[in-house]
Amino acid sequence: METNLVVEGVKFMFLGMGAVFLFLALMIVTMNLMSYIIHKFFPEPQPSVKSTVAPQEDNKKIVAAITAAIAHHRQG
Amino acid sequence: METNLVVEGVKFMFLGMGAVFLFLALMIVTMNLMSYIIHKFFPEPQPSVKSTVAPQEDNKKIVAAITAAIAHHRQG
Amino acid sequence: METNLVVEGVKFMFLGMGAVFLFLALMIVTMNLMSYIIHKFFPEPQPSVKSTVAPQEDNKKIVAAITAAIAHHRQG
Amino acid sequence: MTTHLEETYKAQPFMDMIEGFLHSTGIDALMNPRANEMNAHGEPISDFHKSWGRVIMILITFLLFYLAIARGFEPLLLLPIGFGGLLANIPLAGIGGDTGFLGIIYHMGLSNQLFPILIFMGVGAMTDFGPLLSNPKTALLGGAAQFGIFGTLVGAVVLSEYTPFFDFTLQQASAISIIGGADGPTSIFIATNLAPELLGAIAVASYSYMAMVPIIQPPIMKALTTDAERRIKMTTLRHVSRLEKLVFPILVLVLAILILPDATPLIGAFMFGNFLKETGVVDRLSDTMQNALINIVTIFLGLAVGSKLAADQFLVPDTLAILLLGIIAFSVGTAAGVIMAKIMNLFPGHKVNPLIGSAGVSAVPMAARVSNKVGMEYDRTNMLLMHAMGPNVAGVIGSAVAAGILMSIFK
Amino acid sequence: MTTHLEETYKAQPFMDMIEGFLHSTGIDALMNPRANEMNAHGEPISDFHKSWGRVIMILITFLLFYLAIARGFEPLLLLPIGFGGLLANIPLAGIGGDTGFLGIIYHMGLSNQLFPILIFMGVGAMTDFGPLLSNPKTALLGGAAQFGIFGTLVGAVVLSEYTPFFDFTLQQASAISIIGGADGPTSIFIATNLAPELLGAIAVASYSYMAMVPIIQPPIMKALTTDAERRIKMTTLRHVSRLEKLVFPILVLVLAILILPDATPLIGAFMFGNFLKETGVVDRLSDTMQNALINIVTIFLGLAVGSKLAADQFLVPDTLAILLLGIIAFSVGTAAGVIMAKIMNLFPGHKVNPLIGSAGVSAVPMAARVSNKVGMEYDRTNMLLMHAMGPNVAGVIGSAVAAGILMSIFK
Amino acid sequence: MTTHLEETYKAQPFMDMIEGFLHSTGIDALMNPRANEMNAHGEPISDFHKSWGRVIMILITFLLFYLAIARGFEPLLLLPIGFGGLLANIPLAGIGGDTGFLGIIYHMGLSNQLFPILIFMGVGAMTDFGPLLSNPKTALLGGAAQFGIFGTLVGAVVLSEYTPFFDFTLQQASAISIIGGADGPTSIFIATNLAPELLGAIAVASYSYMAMVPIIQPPIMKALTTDAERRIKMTTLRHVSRLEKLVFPILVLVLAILILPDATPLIGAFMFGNFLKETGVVDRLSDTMQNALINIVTIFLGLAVGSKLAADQFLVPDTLAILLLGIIAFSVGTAAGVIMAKIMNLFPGHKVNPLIGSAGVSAVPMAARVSNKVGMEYDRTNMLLMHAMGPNVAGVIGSAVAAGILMSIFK
Ligand code: NA
Ligand code: NA
Ligand code: NA
Repeated sequence: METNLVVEGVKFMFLGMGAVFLFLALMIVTMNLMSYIIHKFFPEPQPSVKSTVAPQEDNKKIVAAITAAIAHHRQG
Repeated sequence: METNLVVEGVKFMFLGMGAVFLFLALMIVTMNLMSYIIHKFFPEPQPSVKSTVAPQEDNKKIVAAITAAIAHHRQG
Repeated sequence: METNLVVEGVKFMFLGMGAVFLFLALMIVTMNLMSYIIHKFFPEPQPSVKSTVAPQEDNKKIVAAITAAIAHHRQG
Repeated sequence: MTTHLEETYKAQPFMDMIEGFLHSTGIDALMNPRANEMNAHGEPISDFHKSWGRVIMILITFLLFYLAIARGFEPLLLLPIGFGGLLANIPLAGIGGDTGFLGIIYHMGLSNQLFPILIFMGVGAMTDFGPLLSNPKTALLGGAAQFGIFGTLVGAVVLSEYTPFFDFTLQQASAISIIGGADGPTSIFIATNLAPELLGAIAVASYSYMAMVPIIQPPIMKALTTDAERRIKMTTLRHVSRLEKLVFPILVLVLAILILPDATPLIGAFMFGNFLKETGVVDRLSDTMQNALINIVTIFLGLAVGSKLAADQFLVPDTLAILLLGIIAFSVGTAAGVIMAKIMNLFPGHKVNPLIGSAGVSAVPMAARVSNKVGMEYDRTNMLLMHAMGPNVAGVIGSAVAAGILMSIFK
Repeated sequence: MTTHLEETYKAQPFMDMIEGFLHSTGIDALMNPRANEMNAHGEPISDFHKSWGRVIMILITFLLFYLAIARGFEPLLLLPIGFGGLLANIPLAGIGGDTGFLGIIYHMGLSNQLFPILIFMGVGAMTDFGPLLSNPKTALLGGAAQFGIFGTLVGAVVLSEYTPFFDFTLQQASAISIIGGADGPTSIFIATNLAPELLGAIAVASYSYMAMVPIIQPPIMKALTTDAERRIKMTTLRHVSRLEKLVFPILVLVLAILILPDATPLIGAFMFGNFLKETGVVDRLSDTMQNALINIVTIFLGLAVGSKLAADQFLVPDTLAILLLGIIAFSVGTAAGVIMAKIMNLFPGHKVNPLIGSAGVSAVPMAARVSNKVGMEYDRTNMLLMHAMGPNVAGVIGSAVAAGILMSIFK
Repeated sequence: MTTHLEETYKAQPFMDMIEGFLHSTGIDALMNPRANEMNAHGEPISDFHKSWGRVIMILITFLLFYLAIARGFEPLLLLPIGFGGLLANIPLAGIGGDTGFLGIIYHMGLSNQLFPILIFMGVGAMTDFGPLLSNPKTALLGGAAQFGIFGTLVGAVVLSEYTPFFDFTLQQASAISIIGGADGPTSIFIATNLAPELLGAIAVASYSYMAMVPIIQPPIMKALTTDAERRIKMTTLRHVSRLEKLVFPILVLVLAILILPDATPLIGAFMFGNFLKETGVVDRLSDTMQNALINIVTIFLGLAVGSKLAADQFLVPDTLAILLLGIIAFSVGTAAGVIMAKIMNLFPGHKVNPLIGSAGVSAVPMAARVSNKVGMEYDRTNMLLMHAMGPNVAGVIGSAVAAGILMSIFK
């Protein structure tokens, strides 16, 4: 019996898109569940807003300056 | 018939040096041609001499300082 | 004849610990000898205590600052 | 004294040596195709593929160089692939053959599919699933875009069945359609598995079209959306905790284990890289994956793929079909992503800007940037970039799932 | 037109395809173990090892992740090993088999023992023999701690001879006992040589116990020492010249050549890395050994070792015995090192603080840090860290010698 | 319980075990050569090569270490080669054999010539063709210096034909003479191809003489030039545009394709690295080629070449002949370059300082520095460095062409 390629391709399409959506739908459900559990039972400690922020900011500026300098150096 | 190695070696020498010079001579001709074409049809835009040079120089000094510091750090 | 594993294991133990100590003892002897020869015949030149120390210290501080900044950058 | 020599070298007059030298030049080999020259697989090649075919291929690699350098077409991949193609088309040298260095690299890591797996690890270590985690439903856009794959598969079999020019097997049609996944390593992985004879054309099409995303996608996006839709503002993304990012790669891998084990080589490698990065405790390994390792493998992968650009394999009608089907795949995937967003907006809840639907094809991060750029054409304050990264990375997962399905069908 | 297709793909009704898809899911494979599924070596596996065994193993790899990330258990090795184990236990995918990527990596560098050798080069390039050179006699502590190896070997054969549960060969007992060497690459090198079927369990035990050194060692150290002994202050270390550090690796290698050539692959690789670093003239090579090269090899080694965590190989009674014997080995080695220090103090000369004896097991640099920490509990001014580094690195040499002995016995 | 053991291990009295241990020491093996010990190729070795030969070879590797560290003789290559040689001469350990790690590395990338190709890529990425492009005719100097190769080839066959001591085949003579190319990877590539049995000696000679360029060349340069010639000032180099540098590697490769396909593996790899660098759009790949990749390959290449320093292969009269011919090759090449410059000055046009002729041997960048240094001895304001870089890099191309000719002759 001759196989009709087009029919096969259409079957693949339904099977494939079905599996992709099945997978992603399950992923969405479980990741929502995961996020819920994590926020409920393992909440992230609030980053304390302290005076340490200022020096960190300074550090970041230094890092940015260094990074820029190095990037410039590489290109130059 | 016995092969005379020395004769063979001399043949190799002429063939080899001939090929090397043929190759390099062709390379010289074509690279001159290439340079001519590029300068004629694809000239490099003149780098504009602007005030941006100063900050760049500063950056370079910073980079040099950092590089030296890091190099020092590695050896130390 | 049946091999007694335990007896074999004990033999391995004596052989093994003997070889380990033999090796390390020889290592200790030869490294002492080596150190003696090197200090006697190839002494390290005394590092001269010069004013260059101060700038080096400065460099080290810069390096430390940069290193800290980069480490911070990586984690951040 | 010269006995062992005579067996391996036969002395000859100097004029014969010069003639031999002239006969060993590339010009001569291109002008007078050797009757006994075989391709990398030891099969005979047509005279055209030994002469003008090679010249044409070399010019095509120059075109790839031009596109990569002057137009910024995925140079990281297209330059090594192009150079590999240039080397593979040199007559007499056999660089692409089993003992040539391209052939050695090919057998070291491409014929066994190790290189795309390692690339996937590095890409995983560079990926941030934060945007997807903060808006999970956008994953559906990354699913819809896979219609680019399966729609094209149907197109390919239609071409084979109803035109006399093409005759693709289902395996070949599947390998071609994966171009619609817009994901280089996945394309190479599947092509090597299902249709290695088409690898060169598929890889070149895949990377070229990924580079052309800014040209291909905007007209389709604009044609399928209204002005109002393009101006939809999406809500700010919520903060995602470190633990969520850490658990997510394991979660996806476990899903793949349960539902589609055939996708786990790809998804597992990707999530390995991502997981190592997110742990934050093995930065030296994740840095190496993202730099030294992925760079080395990219060079090798590119050269090895390039070895499949030999004239006798690339200058065939199939290549034109692959290029045609590839652009169809990209277009269909783009359209499907946009339409899916519009369908999602029929349901209650926060509205989705359909312009981020096109990012579902993956082509990370180019497609997300295109979403952002087109969005800003209509409202300069509407930043879609991070919103588009969600479907963008979901598109990678979606393509890997699609690849797994194809692998499982033909196993 | 479809002739060459029919040979490889058989058309079937859509319902059958869906059934086929469901049959190809991991859930199905875990629920209904396939009769014809074989392990990575082509041998049959029990149904338990195909179903719940895999689930248990996957949970065990999650435990490894937790220990590595939250508890800091040697994450550089345990994360790749754990992930390799996770991938190796996926049903139907065959990632750990000969054509799966874990199997390919395994045969690329683990079955031939290249990876542990390369790791050893990198570790050598990171090692500073200065503390040992400034106080050579502390090397004896690194020798005594090897009693952990040979004592455990006796324990393993006793278990085999006098209990009905275990039946280790001498080769297996030797491979297990090398865990007492507290040195990962050495353990992997020997296990691959003498008992590759136990590699997974030995590697996991080795790295886990190395990570647990801060828990295992202090009670033993305290139990065997008096308060006065713990407060012994050691004299300041003398300065070591560059030339001494340069000659030392060659000296040790020459000794190994003369006395125990079977140890020279390990000692040679280690000293190669150390020598390159100490020359100071090839920093780019030694930097690469300490970074890009060791990182790449660590990723590959970890994944390859992980492939030996397949349920049918790991979920066997032998694994429990290995874990039990491993902790005995660490404890015995620790005790032997401490006792050796006390014995040395019976002789005239500078006294040795017995707390540095425990560092002789190696587990560089963790064990030395433990010595320092315990010492400071009793006298905050007593810095033992550098003093403990001497026996610590001597322990690496000692383990390599012990490994050489075992290799020579079974050659 | 011990059945499967008895097959692989035979219990014996403790005294026999100690005797066995003593019998397994390196001292014993060196004193009493084993009758059944074979070399890395499974061939029998003379007793001398098993005993004193090994001791002598180990001392020779120490000499290499000394030269590399204290005298700066190409340490990047000579240290790994030397250490590989040290490991390859250890009795009983078989590190250089097929299952030893040196042997594994050798078969991984040297026997198939992959390593020298990868090194060439990295060197290409480090090369700047600017000086050559700004003064193309200096390429002829890089051609003349290849007379060092072909003159030495004649010398080698004369030695074979007219002295009773040597009996080199034409292949061997060619492999030896390529030392005159003063280019490490090319020498290794050709030696592995034409005379792998001479690889160790050729590689050591090649790198040693490259390191000795500052000693070998100046007397020859001075003897062949007049004071006036040495003071010739060359015109300032013109600016070379980015596009010229970008097109040049492709131009040279196309020439090689048309004229000498057999040279394209070497020239292609070199130009691949150079082209990637000059595009400026794939810096991460070219950085990796110049650092992580070339460093890793250098370590492996060095160790693998070192495995050919086993006593039975190196301590043979041929090695002396190779060392002798190698220095002749360097000297002849140097002289030919200088004389070529003088010949060029007979023609009208800008004069060439003959001191840059010696740089044509390649040995990049050492030979160019020597030109500069000798020039400044006579006129401190005469900076020849950049002028000498032209012939220097042309010498690399010239050697690759010469290598291609030799490959084509013996194909
Ligand atoms: Na995709
Ligand atoms: Na140890
Ligand atoms: Na040269």
